[in-house]
Amino acid sequence: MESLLYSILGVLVSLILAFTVGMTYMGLSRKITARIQNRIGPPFYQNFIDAMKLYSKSTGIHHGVMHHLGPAFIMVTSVMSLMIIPILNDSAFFTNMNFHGDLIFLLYIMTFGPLGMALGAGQTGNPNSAIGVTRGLSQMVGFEIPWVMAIIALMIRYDTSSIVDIMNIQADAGRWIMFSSPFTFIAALLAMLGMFRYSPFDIVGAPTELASGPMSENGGKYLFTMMSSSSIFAFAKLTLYVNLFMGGADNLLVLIIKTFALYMVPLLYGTVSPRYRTEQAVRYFWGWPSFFGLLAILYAVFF
Amino acid sequence: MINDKNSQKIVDHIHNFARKHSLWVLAYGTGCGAIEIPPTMTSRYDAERLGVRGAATPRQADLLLITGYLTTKTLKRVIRVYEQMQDPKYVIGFGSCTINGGMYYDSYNTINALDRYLPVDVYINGCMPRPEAVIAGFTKLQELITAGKADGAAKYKEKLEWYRKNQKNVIPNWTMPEYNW
Amino acid sequence: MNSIVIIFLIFLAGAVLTYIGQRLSNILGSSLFLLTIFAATAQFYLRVNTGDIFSFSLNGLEMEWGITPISWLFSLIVLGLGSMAAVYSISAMKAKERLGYFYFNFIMGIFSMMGILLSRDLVSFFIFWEIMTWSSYMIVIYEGRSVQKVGIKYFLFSAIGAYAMLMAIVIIYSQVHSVLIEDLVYSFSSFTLAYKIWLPILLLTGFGVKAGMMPLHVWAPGAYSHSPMAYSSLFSGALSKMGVYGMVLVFSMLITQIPEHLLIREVIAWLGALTAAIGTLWAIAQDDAKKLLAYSSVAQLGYIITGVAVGTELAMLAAIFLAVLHALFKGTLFMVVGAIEKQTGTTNLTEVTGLIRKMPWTFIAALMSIIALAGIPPLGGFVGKWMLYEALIASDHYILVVLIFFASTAGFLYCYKFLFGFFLGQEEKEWAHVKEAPATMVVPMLIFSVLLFVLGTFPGLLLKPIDIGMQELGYAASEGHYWTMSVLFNEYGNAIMLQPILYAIIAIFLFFLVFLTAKAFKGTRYVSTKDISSSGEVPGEFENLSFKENFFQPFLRAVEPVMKRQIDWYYTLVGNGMEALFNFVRRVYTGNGQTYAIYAIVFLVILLLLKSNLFG
Amino acid sequence: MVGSPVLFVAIPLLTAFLIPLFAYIWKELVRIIPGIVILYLLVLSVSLYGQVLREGTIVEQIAGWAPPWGINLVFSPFTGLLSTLMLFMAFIIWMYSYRFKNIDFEPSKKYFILLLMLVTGSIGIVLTGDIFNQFVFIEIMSISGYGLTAFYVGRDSAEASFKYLIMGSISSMFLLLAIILIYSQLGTLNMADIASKAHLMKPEFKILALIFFILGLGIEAEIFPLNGWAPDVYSQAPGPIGAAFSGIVVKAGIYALIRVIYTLFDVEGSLQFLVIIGMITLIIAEMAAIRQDKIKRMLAYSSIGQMGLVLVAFGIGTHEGVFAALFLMVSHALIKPLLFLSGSYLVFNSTEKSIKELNGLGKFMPLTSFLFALGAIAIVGLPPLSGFWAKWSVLTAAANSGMLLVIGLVLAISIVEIVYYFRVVNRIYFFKKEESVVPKIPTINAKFAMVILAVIIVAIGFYPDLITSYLHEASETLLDKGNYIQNILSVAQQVTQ
Amino acid sequence: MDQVKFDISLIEYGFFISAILVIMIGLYGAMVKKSLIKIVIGLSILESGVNLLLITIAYVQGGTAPIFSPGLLKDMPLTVENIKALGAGMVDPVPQALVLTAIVIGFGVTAVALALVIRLYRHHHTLVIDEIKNLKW
Repeated sequence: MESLLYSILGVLVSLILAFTVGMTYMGLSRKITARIQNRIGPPFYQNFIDAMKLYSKSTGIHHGVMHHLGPAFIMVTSVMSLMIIPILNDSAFFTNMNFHGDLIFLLYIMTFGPLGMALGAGQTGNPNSAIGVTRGLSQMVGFEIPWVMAIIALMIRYDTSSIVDIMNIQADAGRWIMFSSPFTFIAALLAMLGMFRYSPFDIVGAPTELASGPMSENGGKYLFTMMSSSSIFAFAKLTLYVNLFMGGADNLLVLIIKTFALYMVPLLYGTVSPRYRTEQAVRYFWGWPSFFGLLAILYAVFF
Repeated sequence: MINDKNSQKIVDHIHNFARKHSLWVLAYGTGCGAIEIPPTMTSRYDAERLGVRGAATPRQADLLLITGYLTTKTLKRVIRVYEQMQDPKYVIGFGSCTINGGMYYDSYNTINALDRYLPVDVYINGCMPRPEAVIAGFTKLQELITAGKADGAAKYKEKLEWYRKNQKNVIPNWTMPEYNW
Repeated sequence: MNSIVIIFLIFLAGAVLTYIGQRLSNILGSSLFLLTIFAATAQFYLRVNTGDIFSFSLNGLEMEWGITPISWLFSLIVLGLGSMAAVYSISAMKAKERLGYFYFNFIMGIFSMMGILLSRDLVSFFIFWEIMTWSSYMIVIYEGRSVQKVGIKYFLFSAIGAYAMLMAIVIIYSQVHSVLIEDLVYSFSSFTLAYKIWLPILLLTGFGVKAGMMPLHVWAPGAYSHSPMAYSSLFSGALSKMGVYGMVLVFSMLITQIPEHLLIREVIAWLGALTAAIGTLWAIAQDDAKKLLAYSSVAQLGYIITGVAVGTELAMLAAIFLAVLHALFKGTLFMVVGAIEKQTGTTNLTEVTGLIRKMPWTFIAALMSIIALAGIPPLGGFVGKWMLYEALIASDHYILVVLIFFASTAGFLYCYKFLFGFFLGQEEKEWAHVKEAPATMVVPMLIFSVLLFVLGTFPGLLLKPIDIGMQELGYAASEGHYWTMSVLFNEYGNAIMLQPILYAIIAIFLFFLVFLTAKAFKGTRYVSTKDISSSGEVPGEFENLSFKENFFQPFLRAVEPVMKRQIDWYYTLVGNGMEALFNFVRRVYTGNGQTYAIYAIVFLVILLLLKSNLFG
Repeated sequence: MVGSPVLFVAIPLLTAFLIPLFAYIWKELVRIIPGIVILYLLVLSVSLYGQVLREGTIVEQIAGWAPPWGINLVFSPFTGLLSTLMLFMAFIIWMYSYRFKNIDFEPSKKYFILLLMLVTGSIGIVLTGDIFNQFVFIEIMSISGYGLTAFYVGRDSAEASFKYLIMGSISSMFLLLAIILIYSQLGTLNMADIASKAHLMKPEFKILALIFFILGLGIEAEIFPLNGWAPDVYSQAPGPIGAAFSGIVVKAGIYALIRVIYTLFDVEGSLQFLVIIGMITLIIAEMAAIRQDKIKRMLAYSSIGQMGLVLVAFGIGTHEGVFAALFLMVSHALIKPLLFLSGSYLVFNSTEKSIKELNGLGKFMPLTSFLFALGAIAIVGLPPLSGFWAKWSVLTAAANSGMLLVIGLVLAISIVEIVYYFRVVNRIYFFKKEESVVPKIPTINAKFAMVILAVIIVAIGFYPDLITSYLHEASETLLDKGNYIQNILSVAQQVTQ
Repeated sequence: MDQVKFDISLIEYGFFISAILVIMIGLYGAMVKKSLIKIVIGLSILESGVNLLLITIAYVQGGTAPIFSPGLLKDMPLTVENIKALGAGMVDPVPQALVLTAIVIGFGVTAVALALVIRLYRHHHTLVIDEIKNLKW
């Protein structure tokens, strides 16, 4: 009973942690972008204020049950991913529900969120939402290919489909997979660019063209839910990458440093990139990233 | 406890703080004032440091910027957009045109006083107001929000009939749905 | 009399009586129709036990009917889906013409499928196979003239498959001098190598046609989409599974005896995966819901074929599990389309829109089956797909995993298109009058939705009988062995119990559903879908704000090179070439009597010239 | 003994010439008498067949001359089967054409005379044991065939008939040449005698005779380059005569060819030749059939193709092969007439007889259309109808002889068959009726005739054992050449002793 | 009956050749001539040629008509050997019987053919066989 309570507490803490860190990263990203653009930019806690404000909106509208549930879907996805991804190496406190085979599970879970949200966006009846959704789903199909190739390469190479195992292997070898399987890492990293939907791949919610696409009908609390879930999800993804490729983290500080370093990749790549059209994005992912994925698989099979 | 008046006050205070520092702007480029928005937002003046940020749709926005003169034709859209925004919401009138018609005061199809049609919280004077003035306007609005005086939306609800009458006066073929807030 | 024979008699007599009854009165026909199917179902599950055998001799061939665990498993699909589809079709087909014809062929369809499952010998297998083909063909052409091309195409491909199968059966008969399947399996190892390779290929061609395997799938979209939806659910759900059933038999009984079996396995597995990928792409491009589902069926069967072909224990388990589930969710989806067609009169995704508030139950059924189709936990599709991935990775089919994963991710696109097209989006005035479908149509769909949920959370319920069936096929070991092979089950022990992980998922889901949003739901206000932010414009009542045309245009642009030509195109090319050739050949009959006389003399001359070659 | 095989030839021939006399008594007798005669013969044939199965082959000498000098009729399990089948078909055709087109007295007189002669000729071919006698019967059959083909004045029937006549004349020339060769070498015309002495012939003469036989009989049996007349005749003759051609005449032609190849000579390679030529016939006929736009021509080509398949089956040469061929013959003799009979009512009132005119008749002529569809399904070999079992036997026979290429080709051709038959059936049921077509409901006797055929087809389909034992018996008889010779020549010995 | 041995002399070759020539002429007529009437004539000639061939085969050099009259036997006893010996000197009767039958049949066929020609002419108003091709392919 005690351990159950303990683990529930751990889950709650990790949730809060993910929310906080995610939000901060988002805020920092705004700040960094602003600095790159020679602006002062908002304070790093700006996103908290925004979230607060959104939550404090006194009215709200919905276009039906699915619309109402859409943000909930994506929140569920984020939390589920977070639950499965181990946060620290061998931590008794963050006993996440990681289990043998969670990599495959994750592959699926991570695609579920966009679909759930797409359903919500669909019911709004706003054509912009639907267009955004189609773009989003198309891009998802694009970046899933290198991503899945990378994951499979990992599975072949280390003969496991458990994240914890992979972390342990890295700990045992004392060497990050990032270096021991460079192709895998490159493929996964390139796929991550799509996952974050930062700049070259941000046509999904093009603010002017599509009026922010899928979320164009969401205001107030819905937007709050989506914002927080995307922060949580971002943290979850970063943690996953750290676990898979950078040997995990022994304490929170290391984790934060590593994730932040990783986070800089899509962010910085985004700030200097123009925008791809959807088919260009899809083809991009099926080009070099998939090639690296293939290389990774071949490498894993033959070496 | 939540219903307690004092605690409500505290909550309001926090909320107002958040609202004040997070103004998501729906810049309705009705007139020439729209040209002043980009400099306001970009490097030189950088309104984002105040928490001001563009919003894509009225559903997400807190603040409606009426940038310049309003033709009767545009007015209809502006009203529509305003009504689609979620409470609490604010309106900033931009330039002389929104105050008294400005240089179009005798035009047959622009409106002269925006206040007759929408509850304006802050006017920014000038033709055109420079970005500094715009930022001053934002700051003024923030002050009003802190003080709890930016209650244009409440006023609009209260005096809806009066506003509607005025709106219908200038807009022929009134086909808008009823204001459902 | 043997209870298997009684079942067949019930079906046959029921089919004829229904046909006659329908001529007399509508109610009589419908009730006889239901009575037949339910009586036979009840008879089957109450009276027939695995191991019952009825043997007889016909035309000098020893034949045998009986039931094995694996066929019992597939009978669940046939009879379960069949009876539900029957209930559904009562309302769905109301006020249609030629109901007697429809009912007759419907019953014959179920009859023949049961026959296939109960056949223990190849000839009655083939006979029932052909009955299945023509009874389904009759329903495909139910709509009349507009579908006759589709019908011929379907029948043509079925015939190609069936004749490939017949050729194999004939060769087997000449080798074994018995048509019993067990004799074949027993003596297969003594065949020459050429036979050992060609016989499975011929058989697989036959089954592959029905299962919609890659180059032979071209009939499927047309046939699935043009038969009445009440039957399409059975068609795609159960009938195609007969192909899978045959493949399971071939792969588990024959291919295992071939030393070079790997290549066949690889080829078929690749074909299956390609089927899945290409089928998915074409499904995305469809604007008609029936076509979309039809291509989706092709794609889904691709997974199953891959699983069967890879043929490790886990893969087989996954494939059969997916087969059952596919029957459930695709059956439901076709029923959904049928309900929508009945209520709105069209199935075009670009026309119908915003039905979610008008047909909520249908929507729930559609949503559940789409979730299952897309393989999202906690519904059943996920379990199946997971096992498939695992099996593929475990058996070193890495590129196949990528391909299948691509198909299943891209599958989200058409899943979304389906849901969005019908249920979401603008609620147009045009469809304001639409009401929920009648209860007899909705209830079967909902039953299936519940079943999907149950099988997703209690996969052991289904895995256990599959396990028994597979042991019959020669797959080793106990359930524990299988289930620990799958990571889905090993950590959490007894698979019959609800999976803790799924528990957790559901719990979180409910948590967010109830605590986070229920309150908010009250706090927010419903506004119509016309009240959207569209640059301040007020959309008119009949103004179409739906985004429907070219739905996935960007994606389709990206995959354009792959989809440039349908395989149909090549078949048409071949077909036209053949017809031209035939047209040329028949000109030997010039119509001139003298020419014929000259032919006779020429023939004489040829015979005289070749006489030493031809005779003695 | 119930009756004598002679009656099969004598009675119909006699009746045929007496019909004009009967007409003086009562005009309706013209129609009734042939039926009674055929029915009588059918009963006789069945009872004789039963007897033959019990007691062995009956050899009937005509005019007391013993074989090999005299003409003899052989009623063996093989010939008995065929004659029963032919008489049954004749009866069905009589029943069908009893009131076909309400033909007047004068034409109907001719019609039934010719029909009876056709039947006489065909049965004679099957029963006779003398090659020249067979030639005569072939000519009787052909001449009545010319007449029946040209029966309708309005159509292009004369053209068809003339083509048939040209080919028929050439056929008779080759037959006579073959007979001459054999006679010049062996000095005998009795088949059994020829068979027993065939080894004495010079090989080159034997082969030449065989080739002449193949040419002469091939024209009747519709093998490939010699069958140009067949589609024309089938399509221009009255509907029931088309049925008679496919159900009776061709069977007789095939029988004659098979008799020559199996019994008369045992030339090495002739069976192989049968397979090759049968295959070519099958392929080319089905190729031609798929592009037809006249319904009867299509059926005709299909019939030719089926005959090719029969020859292939005979060419396999094993017991199974012969059995399969016989099964196919029986099955085809039941199905193709059904198609012709129902088809000719479907296009009853049209002048073009094109497939287009069948559009949408399913609603107006439900029974006829259904029977046509049933026939179509049966002939392409879909279970559970008789066609399937026939095809199955052919394929198994071929497989047992290792002829895998044959199996593949036959199955591939079956697909072509499916295409064109289903095109027609689809048109009947699912197209919109042409305005100009006036449907004609079949008379009750025609319906009855067709339904009988359909019932038999379905019955055999569900329970092929109904006929398989007879077919096995028959095929054994055909293959047992020594027994055949002995059966006939022993009669001669009895006489001389 | 034993195999009959023929002593083929030059004259018999002549018969054979002429018979075959007649057949060839008949075939030529039937196959090359375009007129229906000529075709029928050709067929008739063909018949005659075959009949001629048949008769030729039966011919025995110096043989008599195959009639057993009491005068032939004279004083010989009526035994099988004697009859055979007599028969060897006769022309073979069977082909003659066959030819008779064949002639009758040929007559019938020609009659039918001519009737058909009349029908064809009425229908098509021509006798050129190339133009009578309504039924083809």
